[in-house]
Amino acid sequence: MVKMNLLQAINDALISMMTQDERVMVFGEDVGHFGGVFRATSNLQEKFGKARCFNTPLTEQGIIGFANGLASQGSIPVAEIQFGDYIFPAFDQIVNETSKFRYRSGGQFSCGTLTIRTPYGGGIAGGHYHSQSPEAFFAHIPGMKIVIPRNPFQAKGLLLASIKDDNPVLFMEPKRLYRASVGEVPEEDYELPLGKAEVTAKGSDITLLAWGAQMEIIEKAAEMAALDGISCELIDLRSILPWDAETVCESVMKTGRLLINHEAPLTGGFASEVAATVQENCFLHLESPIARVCGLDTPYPLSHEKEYMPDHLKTYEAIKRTVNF
Amino acid sequence: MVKMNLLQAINDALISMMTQDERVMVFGEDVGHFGGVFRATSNLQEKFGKARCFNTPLTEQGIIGFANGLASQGSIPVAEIQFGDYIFPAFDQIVNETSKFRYRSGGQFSCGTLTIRTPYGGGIAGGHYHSQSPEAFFAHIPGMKIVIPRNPFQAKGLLLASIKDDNPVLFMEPKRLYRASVGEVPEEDYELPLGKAEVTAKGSDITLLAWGAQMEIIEKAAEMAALDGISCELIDLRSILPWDAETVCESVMKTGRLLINHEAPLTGGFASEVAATVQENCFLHLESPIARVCGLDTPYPLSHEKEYMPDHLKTYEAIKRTVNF
Amino acid sequence: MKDRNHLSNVGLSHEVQIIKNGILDIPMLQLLQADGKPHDGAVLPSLDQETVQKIYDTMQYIRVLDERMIAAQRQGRISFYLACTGEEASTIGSAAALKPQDMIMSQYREQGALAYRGYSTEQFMNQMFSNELEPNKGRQMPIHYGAKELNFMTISSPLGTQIPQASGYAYGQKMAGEEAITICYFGEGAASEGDFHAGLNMAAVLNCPVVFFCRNNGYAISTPAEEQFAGDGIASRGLGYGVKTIRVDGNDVMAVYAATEQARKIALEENCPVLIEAMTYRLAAHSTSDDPTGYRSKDEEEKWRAKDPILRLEAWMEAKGWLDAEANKQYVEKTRQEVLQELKRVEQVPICVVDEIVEDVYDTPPWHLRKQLKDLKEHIAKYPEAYPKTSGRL
Amino acid sequence: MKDRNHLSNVGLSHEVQIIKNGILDIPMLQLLQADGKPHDGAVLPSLDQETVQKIYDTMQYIRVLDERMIAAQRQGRISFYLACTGEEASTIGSAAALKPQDMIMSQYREQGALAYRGYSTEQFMNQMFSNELEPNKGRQMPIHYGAKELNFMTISSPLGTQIPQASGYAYGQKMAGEEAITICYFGEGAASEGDFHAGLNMAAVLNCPVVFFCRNNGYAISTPAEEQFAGDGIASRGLGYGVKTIRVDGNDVMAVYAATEQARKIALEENCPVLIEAMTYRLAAHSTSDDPTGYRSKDEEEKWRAKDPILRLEAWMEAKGWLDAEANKQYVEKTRQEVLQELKRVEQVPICVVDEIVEDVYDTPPWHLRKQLKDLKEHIAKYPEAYPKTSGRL
Ligand SMILES: Cc1ncc(C[n+]2csc(CCOP(=O)(O)OP(=O)(O)O)c2C)c(N)n1
Ligand SMILES: Cc1ncc(C[n+]2csc(CCOP(=O)(O)OP(=O)(O)O)c2C)c(N)n1
Ligand SMILES: [Mg+2]
Ligand SMILES: [Mg+2]
Repeated sequence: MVKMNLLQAINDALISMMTQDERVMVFGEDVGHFGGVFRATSNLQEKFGKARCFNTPLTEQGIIGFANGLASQGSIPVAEIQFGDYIFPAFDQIVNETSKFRYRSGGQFSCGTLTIRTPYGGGIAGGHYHSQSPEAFFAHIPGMKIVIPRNPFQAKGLLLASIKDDNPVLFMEPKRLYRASVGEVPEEDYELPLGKAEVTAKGSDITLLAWGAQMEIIEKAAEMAALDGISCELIDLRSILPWDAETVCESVMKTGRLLINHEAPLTGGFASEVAATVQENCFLHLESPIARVCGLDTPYPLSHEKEYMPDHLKTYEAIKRTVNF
Repeated sequence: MVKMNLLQAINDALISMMTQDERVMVFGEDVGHFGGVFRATSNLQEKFGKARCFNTPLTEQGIIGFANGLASQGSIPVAEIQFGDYIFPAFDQIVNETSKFRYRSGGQFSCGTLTIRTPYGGGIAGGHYHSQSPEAFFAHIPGMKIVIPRNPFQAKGLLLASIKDDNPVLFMEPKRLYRASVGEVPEEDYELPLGKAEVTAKGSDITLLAWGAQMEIIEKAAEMAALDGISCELIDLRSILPWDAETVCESVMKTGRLLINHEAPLTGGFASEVAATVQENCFLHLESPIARVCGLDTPYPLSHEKEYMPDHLKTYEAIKRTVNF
Repeated sequence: MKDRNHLSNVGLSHEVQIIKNGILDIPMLQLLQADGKPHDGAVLPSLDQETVQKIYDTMQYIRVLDERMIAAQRQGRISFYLACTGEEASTIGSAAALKPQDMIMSQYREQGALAYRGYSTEQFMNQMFSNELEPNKGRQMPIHYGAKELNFMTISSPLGTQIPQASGYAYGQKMAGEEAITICYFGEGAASEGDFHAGLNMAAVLNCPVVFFCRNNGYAISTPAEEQFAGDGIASRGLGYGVKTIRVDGNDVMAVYAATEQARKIALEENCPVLIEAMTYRLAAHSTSDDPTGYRSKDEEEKWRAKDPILRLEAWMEAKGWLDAEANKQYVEKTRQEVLQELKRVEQVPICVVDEIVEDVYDTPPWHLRKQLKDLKEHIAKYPEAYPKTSGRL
Repeated sequence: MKDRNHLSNVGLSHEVQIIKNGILDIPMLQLLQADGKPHDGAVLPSLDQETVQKIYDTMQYIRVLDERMIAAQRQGRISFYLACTGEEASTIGSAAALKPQDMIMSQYREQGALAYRGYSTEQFMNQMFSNELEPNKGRQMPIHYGAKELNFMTISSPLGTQIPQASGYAYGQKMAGEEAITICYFGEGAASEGDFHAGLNMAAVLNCPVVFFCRNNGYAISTPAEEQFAGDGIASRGLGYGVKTIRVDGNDVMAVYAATEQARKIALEENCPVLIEAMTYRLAAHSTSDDPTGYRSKDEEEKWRAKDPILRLEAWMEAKGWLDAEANKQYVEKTRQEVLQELKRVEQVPICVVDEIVEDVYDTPPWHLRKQLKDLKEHIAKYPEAYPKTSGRL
């Protein structure tokens, strides 16, 4: 075990994959010699050469288009989009190409080896364009997998699994945890399962569901609620697509209540999918409406960032409302 | 009143707007002399000149980028995207630009005058790329309005309202109704309200909610259910964003049951937002789980189109399941 | 760290001279004149008779296929078709200059290249009828061919997307040490997409062995080239990216072959992209959904019909003594019969069983797709007449 | 219907000659030599002393502002800043050649153009502190300026998006019959985006009076120009689109002014786009989040520091007898004081009241946003200490 922050855990996973398999290639804007604006790809070019870790021109649609071709050829591309906010120029390549490549060709060709890494999320004074949490846009795309780690240990295990998985994976990194989240990480390789949520704390009164950096928020809220005698069960969804409805529903059948927290705007956010599914599967077990504590339905505002965020206080209040319904 | 099909109603609305206000400009791929691949813009170039109705080069990101600039300047662009399936190259211009223009500038500049028209939906043997229903991707974008008409009368009134509305509107046209749906349309101008759903049939046992071409489907299913003595209330949502939760919830409080039907894949589709909101607002009134009858979580398959579609039979079965829960 | 100087090679001027159009007048390679005679001094590619015959036969084959399939669509037997009449020399001439291991990433009007690779009439018919014998499993519309064993990438409708993909594919071939390149076909309309820009620029910067082959056929559906771009075609853009570029007469199969052969060699040996702009004309309607009389004159079409690429090659073969008119006639007749027969036969082949609806979304169907399939099959079992194509084989 | 011939002007060649790099060696307009002396025969733009002084002062002003704001960021007083050191001649020289009614759509490193338009120190500070006096309402990060009354479009971070927008804006100006153009600034990095391709091509085809101004400053964050493109810079692309093009020395304010003046005239009179590529160097770090020592040498920076655009203009003014060194010193000192004072003062101005959080998403907040605001305000009232910036003014 080594102490690492989330960035180092990612760097470590990349080094491991590039060492194991020379078909792995890492590229994106500034990822080469510089190691990426967050330094997630530090030293890769030095270690593995410019042919396997390189800067691309500044074009996200090009990066993913190129990556799709490279994946369909049999290489293992790990493409970086510098900020989640800048993934949208590549949306067509992802919606219409990456995710449909295998289906439309009857399995003759696929982008299964592709992994797209991108930092996402707010809380860093980034305003509109360095704060977005776009996971829900991708959750409506059959064929994609979406994975979000909450800490360094999860990051390494999930990234290794994502790169090895034979499906295109969008790997979203909570950037406000990049340096803030530090933890013990095994030096050797290990994989954490895709599509599996993790119950991180047992409880009996209400289930709290989140992912990525918002796990800290629901933990804090759960601590506050505990002082009121409310026992929360905490779940890290980890995979947004396909998502682990079974684990979530099992928990809700036990607690009878569910609260979902995410940073992205409420309307059309992924919490709506979870709520829709859970109300269907757990209808007779629900003791109160499923609560969603999410970002406002506005662009991400800089000066009102604190007010915008679905923080622990808003979550705590919603827990009480739900439990006292 | 004149008998028109849906295309003619749209053409009629465009002619009216271009006649009234010379700032209105209509453009897109093949919309000029040719009048568009579906002929929705027939005769506009002849009537209003090439400067106000014109072909663009083949670039959706360019079309919407250009339209954003034109709107921010004060003109009234009505941009066509030839198929909803091809709107994704413009996704960045819509998510990050169109919808955030006003907010980020504190209201100094905006794309409020922009209307984007695009045909969408399946049932025409179009396979992956001429069948998609992408409304849910846009429903997660604060700042956009999304409007979908179900027939020629609705199309004219909603399109006129959309063009006149001072917010960017994505106007999605159910292309399998283009020629199939014929009805009486007033010759003079009229506007139907944005953001308002319409109860198209009263009923007491269950509320059926849909939009666009799927209205026909739920009507057919309701007829079948009526034979079983089930009384369905039918609602056309008409606006996906902002959506009329009040009308829907009122109906559900009365019927105690809700079924939502859309063509797009289930996961992350707009039905999930409706279900999440309704279970919250109508918790104590719900007598059975909210049902979603939607497309499968696959790309749109050509040869299995019939099997893929959320048709009247699947809807009818779900009505029975819900009522007999 | 080495010092960089992004001005190192720049010349100076001291007078405001805005460069107008015209410094780029890229000539067009033409080897055969309209009447099939080689230009004076023109060096033709060294093709043996067998290869020329194969090129010629493929051109004829495609002409027949196009005719028959348009007719089949009119009869309502298939839902859609898209012909390449007039452009046979571009796609077949270029495909002939490639090696079988080269990957072809095409737009949709390159059935000629596919046929040259050996795609059979049966395969064409399977695709057109979206049946269960089709390796792409009938999930896309007719004409969205794809054949892994022929190194022909499954076609995708969204225009331009294959262009940066081709750069990536070629990069992968290079990294894998293959003696192969990628060829990427697209229309002059598709070249307006942002993906074109990304794909060419990336290929140039990242040294990808890819040949970009633009069919400039004058139209994108109804939109004429003059409303598509204002510059000197597509070739002039290649130079802007630092991509080696050549413009050819797309109706001259010899010129197309020679240019592609050379382009392939450069791409492979120098690890770099090459852009070919083939000047041609879409004699066909855009597709069976289109009627060109709405946007262009018969006169214009006639002028181009006179430049028929098949006739030009025929004239050259004739002069060379390689034309066997009788054998050709028989070949065309035989092809016609074969297409009709296969059409009839393949029409009967069923589509895939419904289980396939959830396959290939992922490597294996996850829980939610398994559940959706289960529900669907139960539903079909309840209403077998409503889903006649699959209910018999649940 | 007129007949179209997309080959009408094409020349012929009969030999396979793939055009390699090099036919495009676009020269760079330079009027002042490095030492400030005009080149022999160079015709300088006819600028009066007052205008030159304004240009010079603005360059000094921006240099001071950049210095102070970087310091303020280091002190933790503002969260972010982005300097334009070394590029002042490009942005200020071009802005000076425009008319106030021309729309400026910039990338983010064009504070020089904004200052030339008359944006005050107070306005800069309001923006930097995202406060309630700022017309953009503090919703974006520092440096995302926007001032409607100055015809300066609010900046957006996603690169390249303003390029097709500028084409559209200019088209609207033309349709409205305005005597105005749009200028669109962007970096050589942003020119790799698909939006660049779309914007330039559309402007050319649709005859938009827009001047595209590319600051080729050698870097996009850490990525050097040589990893951004392989062609002859950005200018060579303009020619591919049929866009009138000129390359200028971006550190020579006279060349920039002359080129822009001419470009504006052409754009307006001929209703067409013009592309200017200004060759310069980003002496500054990319932003306060960046440290260039990781990707370039001090040596390289020094070479460019010697080409400081302010020094070049200063030398020319000196020779002309227009330089008042003492007055300049005072101006710089005064500016420094003013910036510090305003910084201190504006730091105290509060941010917008929380009600603004739901304004401007739509023209008026719909029901769901009104509800979200109501809930939010009730929540803040419950936990006022947790939201100190807004809780006092509910
Ligand atoms: C992204 C996208 N936009 C629009 C379309 C609709 N469309 C299909 S073909 C076509 C014209 C293509 O013209 P060109 O590239 O010149 O090829 P050609 O048909 O002439 O062979 C258009 C607009 C599409 N398939 N994809
Ligand atoms: C679409 C998009 N992708 C990535 C970024 C992140 N980013 C911000 S500035 C920058 C470099 C821009 O370089 P250039 O256009 O040359 O301008 P310069 O900074 O040199 O003035 C990058 C990659 C962004 N803002 N937008
Ligand atoms: Mg074409
Ligand atoms: Mg730059």
